[in-house]
Amino acid sequence: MATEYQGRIHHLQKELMGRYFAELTRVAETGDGKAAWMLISGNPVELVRAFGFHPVYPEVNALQLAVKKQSLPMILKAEELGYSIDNCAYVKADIGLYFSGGKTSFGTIPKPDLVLCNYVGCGVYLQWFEHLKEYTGAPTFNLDIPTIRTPSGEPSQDDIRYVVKQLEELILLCERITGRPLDEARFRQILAWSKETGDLWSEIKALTKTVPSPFDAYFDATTMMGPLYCLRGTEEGVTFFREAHREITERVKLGVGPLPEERFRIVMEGPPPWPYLRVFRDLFSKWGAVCVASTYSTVGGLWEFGFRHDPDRPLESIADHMLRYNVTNRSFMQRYEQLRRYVEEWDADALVIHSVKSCRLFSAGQGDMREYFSHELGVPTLLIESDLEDPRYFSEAQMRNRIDAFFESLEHKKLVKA
Amino acid sequence: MTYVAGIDMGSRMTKAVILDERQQVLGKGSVRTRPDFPQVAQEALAAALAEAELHRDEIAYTATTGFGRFNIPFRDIQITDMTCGARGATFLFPGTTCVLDIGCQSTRAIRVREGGRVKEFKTNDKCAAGAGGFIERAARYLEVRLEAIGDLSLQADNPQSISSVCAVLAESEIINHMTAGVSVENILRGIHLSLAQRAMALLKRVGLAPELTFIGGVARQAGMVKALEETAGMKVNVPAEPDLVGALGAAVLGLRRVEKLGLASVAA
Amino acid sequence: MIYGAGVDVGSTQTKAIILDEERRIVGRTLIDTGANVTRAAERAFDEALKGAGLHREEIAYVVGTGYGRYKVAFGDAQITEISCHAKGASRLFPGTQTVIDMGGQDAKGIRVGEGGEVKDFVMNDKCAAGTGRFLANAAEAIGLSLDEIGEISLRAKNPVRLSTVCTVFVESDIMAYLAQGKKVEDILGGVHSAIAARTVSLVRRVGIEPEVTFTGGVSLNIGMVRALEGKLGMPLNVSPESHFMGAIGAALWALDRAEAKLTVAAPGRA
Amino acid sequence: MPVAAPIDRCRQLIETPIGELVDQWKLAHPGGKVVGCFPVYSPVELIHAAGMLPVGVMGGGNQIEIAYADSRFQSFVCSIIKSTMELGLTGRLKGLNGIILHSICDPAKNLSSIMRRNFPDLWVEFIHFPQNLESPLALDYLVAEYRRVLDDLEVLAGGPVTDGDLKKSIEQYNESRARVRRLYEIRRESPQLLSAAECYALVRAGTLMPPDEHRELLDEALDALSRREVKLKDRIRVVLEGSFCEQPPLELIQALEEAGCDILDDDFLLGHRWFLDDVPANGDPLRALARAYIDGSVGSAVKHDLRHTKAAPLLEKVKRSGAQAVVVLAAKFCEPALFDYALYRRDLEAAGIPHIFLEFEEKMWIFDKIRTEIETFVESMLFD
Repeated sequence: MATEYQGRIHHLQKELMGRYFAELTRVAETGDGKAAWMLISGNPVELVRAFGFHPVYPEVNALQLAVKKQSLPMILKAEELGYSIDNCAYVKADIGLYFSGGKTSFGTIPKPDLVLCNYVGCGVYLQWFEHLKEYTGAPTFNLDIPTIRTPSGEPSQDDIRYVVKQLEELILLCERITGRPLDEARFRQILAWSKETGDLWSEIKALTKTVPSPFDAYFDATTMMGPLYCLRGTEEGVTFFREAHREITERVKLGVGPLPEERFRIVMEGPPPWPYLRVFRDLFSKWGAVCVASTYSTVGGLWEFGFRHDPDRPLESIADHMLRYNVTNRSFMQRYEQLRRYVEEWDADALVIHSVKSCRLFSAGQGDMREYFSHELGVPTLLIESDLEDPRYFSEAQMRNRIDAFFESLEHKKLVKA
Repeated sequence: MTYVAGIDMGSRMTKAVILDERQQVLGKGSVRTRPDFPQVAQEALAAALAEAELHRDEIAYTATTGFGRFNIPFRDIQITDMTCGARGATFLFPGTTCVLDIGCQSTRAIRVREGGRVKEFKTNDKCAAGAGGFIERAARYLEVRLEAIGDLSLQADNPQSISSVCAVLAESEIINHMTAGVSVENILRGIHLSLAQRAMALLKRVGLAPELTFIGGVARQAGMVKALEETAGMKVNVPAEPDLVGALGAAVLGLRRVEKLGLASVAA
Repeated sequence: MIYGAGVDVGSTQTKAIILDEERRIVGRTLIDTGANVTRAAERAFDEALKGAGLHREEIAYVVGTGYGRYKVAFGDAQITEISCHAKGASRLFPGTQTVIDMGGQDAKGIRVGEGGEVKDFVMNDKCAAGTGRFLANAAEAIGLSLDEIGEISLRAKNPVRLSTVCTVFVESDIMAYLAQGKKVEDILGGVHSAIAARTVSLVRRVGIEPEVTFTGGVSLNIGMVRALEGKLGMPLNVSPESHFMGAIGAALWALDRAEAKLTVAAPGRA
Repeated sequence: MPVAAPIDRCRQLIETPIGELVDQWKLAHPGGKVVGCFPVYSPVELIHAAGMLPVGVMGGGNQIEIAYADSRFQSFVCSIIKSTMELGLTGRLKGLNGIILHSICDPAKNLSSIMRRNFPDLWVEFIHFPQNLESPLALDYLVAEYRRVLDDLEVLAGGPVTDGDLKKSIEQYNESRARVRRLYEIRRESPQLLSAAECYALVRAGTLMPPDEHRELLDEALDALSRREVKLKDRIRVVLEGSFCEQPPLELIQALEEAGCDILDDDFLLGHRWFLDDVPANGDPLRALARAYIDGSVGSAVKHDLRHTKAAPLLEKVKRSGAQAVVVLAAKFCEPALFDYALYRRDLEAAGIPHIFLEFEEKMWIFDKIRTEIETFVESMLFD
């Protein structure tokens, strides 16, 4: 088994996420503090933080359950309630967890004081939080973000106005729930922290253009995504990314990568199979394949393409983030474009599409994506299937067969070139 | 004396049961199902008649069930196998509230009301398939005789779970276990445990509560019964001949019709 | 004289092939894999050696392939059956540009270069897994043996339509058709054309260029050969050695490597 | 005149492949333009007002074989997405000048992008319906969205659309929908007069012709129905829910009825009869249409309205129709329908309404398993 990059960021991340869940547990047990349940993609965490809410991300909880191999019992619990084997397993794990009292080995999840459906293109999000509303009875707000739907790839003025006005409605709701007005100064400070986090994160993402890539933009990037969502808009969040930036710049200077040898540079599309992350990573490490860019690391936002939160345009910049600068609210074609840039600008040898059954927003149509990259662009492309949460969809033998065969052929292409 | 017959035409076997009006089982018959369904039904019935020492014309009423229930021309009525299974199970174990029926192809969980009527049921999704036929194929890979499966699985010391729900992928998982050198006993037990877990999921959907009665061909496998009792955490009723319960239920329901329609006198 | 060996450990059968440096087959075996995979690999190899009248020391390089390739403990390298079938096919049929491989577990479409290298490949998506198994289940449901259904399917006058290629579905679909009184040959005709249709649409993803060579255990099924040719509108290369293709390819790789002594890092060695 | 006549005409019509229908219509209407409407909801009034024919594009049914589309969409994506892609990839949508999809689910969203890439000559529109119906902002947003779509339609049609045009179309569709509502009343009051399968044919035909033609056709059918005499059968009375997008094969609807169900209400072809009442033709037409969606349209798993619980519209249907039970008939892999079943189940049990959950696929060919399940359900209710 290959041994990869285990740096300070990995330990720091464990520590920070540990503290994050400890804090949630405290809120759950003492009832001291308010919790806002939100979705990862294009979340307006800055706004709810300004009201002192503790952000809770059901996706992060589900992900943690999967990584710790605790997702299946929760999924089965949800299926008992009538959810289908074909429904998104993130949702099922989360709902199963809710009906199990929110208790996990990594902490207890507080019940929501606000259910905020920051709907950014994923239809499942809508139903997920509709159902949570009915189960929890908590005040619920459907923050409706019109999806990018015109070939221009741009939202209309009406879209922007619609979102900004809804954010104003949301502020009123938050004021009702917390009983205090929006603290403008605090809001600006939080946005400033988010802005700096954005600067650091996008610089870090750019460093993988160097050869060898200093870290794996799929597996190591997920390590940094926890702080990016759970701690964005806080001082310790900024500190983490300063630390990460320092460490990774150092690695670039030393010319070290995540593996002993970088033999293939790949671009990854799609979320990872959390229940089998270790096994999955080894299937690539074995071949010296390093991921230099991934779409999954941009589900929360596309800072690397220039977006920043702006203390001087608080609501407008949040609207911009939700409408324009996160993968899920963009069109499928914009994802092709993003991947094409990755392959070209990050100088990758191949594209690997990990198609997960649960998330159809990500995966439905990836066959066409494969068609486009392998036939129209001539990029070697591998499409493999499993799931991001449900351990019942991972077939290691099949996966290994496909991955080995793919790299065997890349290997051969290399030899011929040499 | 009035006699009724119940015939259950399943994908693998066709079974017949003969009942008299005192609800005594007089004869049983079982034949491998072939494409010539009417003939197969005749043979199963003939076997039961022979055991009961009766003639065809002494049968007042014939109720059929199973996937081939419409293919038995001499039937008086056809009833689905879930309705019959529930009735047959409660006939044998009056305390039954839940019935689990694992046949060759399908797994069904049934919640019954008093009198053995179906309250709610759930059949296994194709994507979560796995029933008798699946075990048989696995046995073939593992070079184990069907009759031996049940006891071998009891001897497992470290069962290897099968995580995949799709029967096809589960098969490649089994092959993987074989490749990894896992013992036959542990693989078989793993299969039984994973089937039991899937059955539990179905049972919970319809509301699991004691008593649970386990019918269908797979109930003959001791290892499967044990796996089920472990996962369910309760004792499970298992009939002596679990694969005849459907036919028995059909016969019992047939008898009800006879009484309702007052055919008894005619036949007597 | 240099010898190379290929051992293909499949889910049901294990095959071994030994080639001399002229790429002539000097030894071959086919045995049931059974429950102990490692032993199956050993046995197949030893029997092939016996057939060739050779000793292990005389074999310069051994390549293991198939699902159990990592169990070929005595192998010098493991290579997937995809690379091996490509290699074997273009050796037996030098004009090969496309390979269709149907085994027990997976169906594959492979685009092949002149040297028999893999240019692009696709494998069935999850819900069409187990092609060979699909046919086996169909045979079982009807009560026929796997090797007779191909012939019978050719007699189909009005092949039935199957709603799916899911291996689990097929059995109940077939029982339903039997219950409707459909003819066995028409049902089998439907089964074969359903798989053929699905496979052709799979192989299209890599682009179908003649010549097309059909490999793997299922290629011995004449009904499937005809069904595929019908959908493709072109003849298929099918070798009587088809089911040995993986082992032959593995042995060819073995010889290449033994000769070139270039040891491409292979899976399992990193 | 027997009721069979208009129904048979409808059956022939809906069994004709969509491509052929469009070509026939264009032959009969030189220079005419056709815009396809993918389920569920579609503002057909806008298309019709622009002088073009709106045509329901509802997948390939169980007639076409998927030979290309499964290379684009994986096996866990529902049938209608694949078959619609297949129709395009095999040139069977060539006759369409455009197609409109909307925010029902994630695969549909991706399909709109993928169609744009694969069919550059086809005008593909994606409507984002408002999801925050609690907010007064939703109305203004939807008016603006309809305006945006209408602007594009004007370009496609090659001419401006006046408020007058819109009002005329609204009135015509009001007329045809009023008669559809009448058909459903008949089924609720005396199901023996009109089977669900017959009703389905009559309604679906309306997705393939201009509203005035459909009105005439339904008048003919209603007139014949008024003189039809059929004996009431011993069946259970059910409401069917879950088939709002992908459509079950006609044979399946018949099988459900033969198995012993009188289907009093359903959500087939929802998008063509989505308005609970007439759309006011006075005042600003776009606003009227937008308001009709927000406040006056049938609820479904793909309409997200926090103003009521997810099961409320279904429970209302049961109450209104006096049904004994509910059949949830969801399309395989239809995420929205499969999700909401969990809440339907909870609330139906609370209300003591027996129900059964079944899955179908448009490409279904044999119905034995589903038949056995529905028979068992009927037996469990009849043998009491």
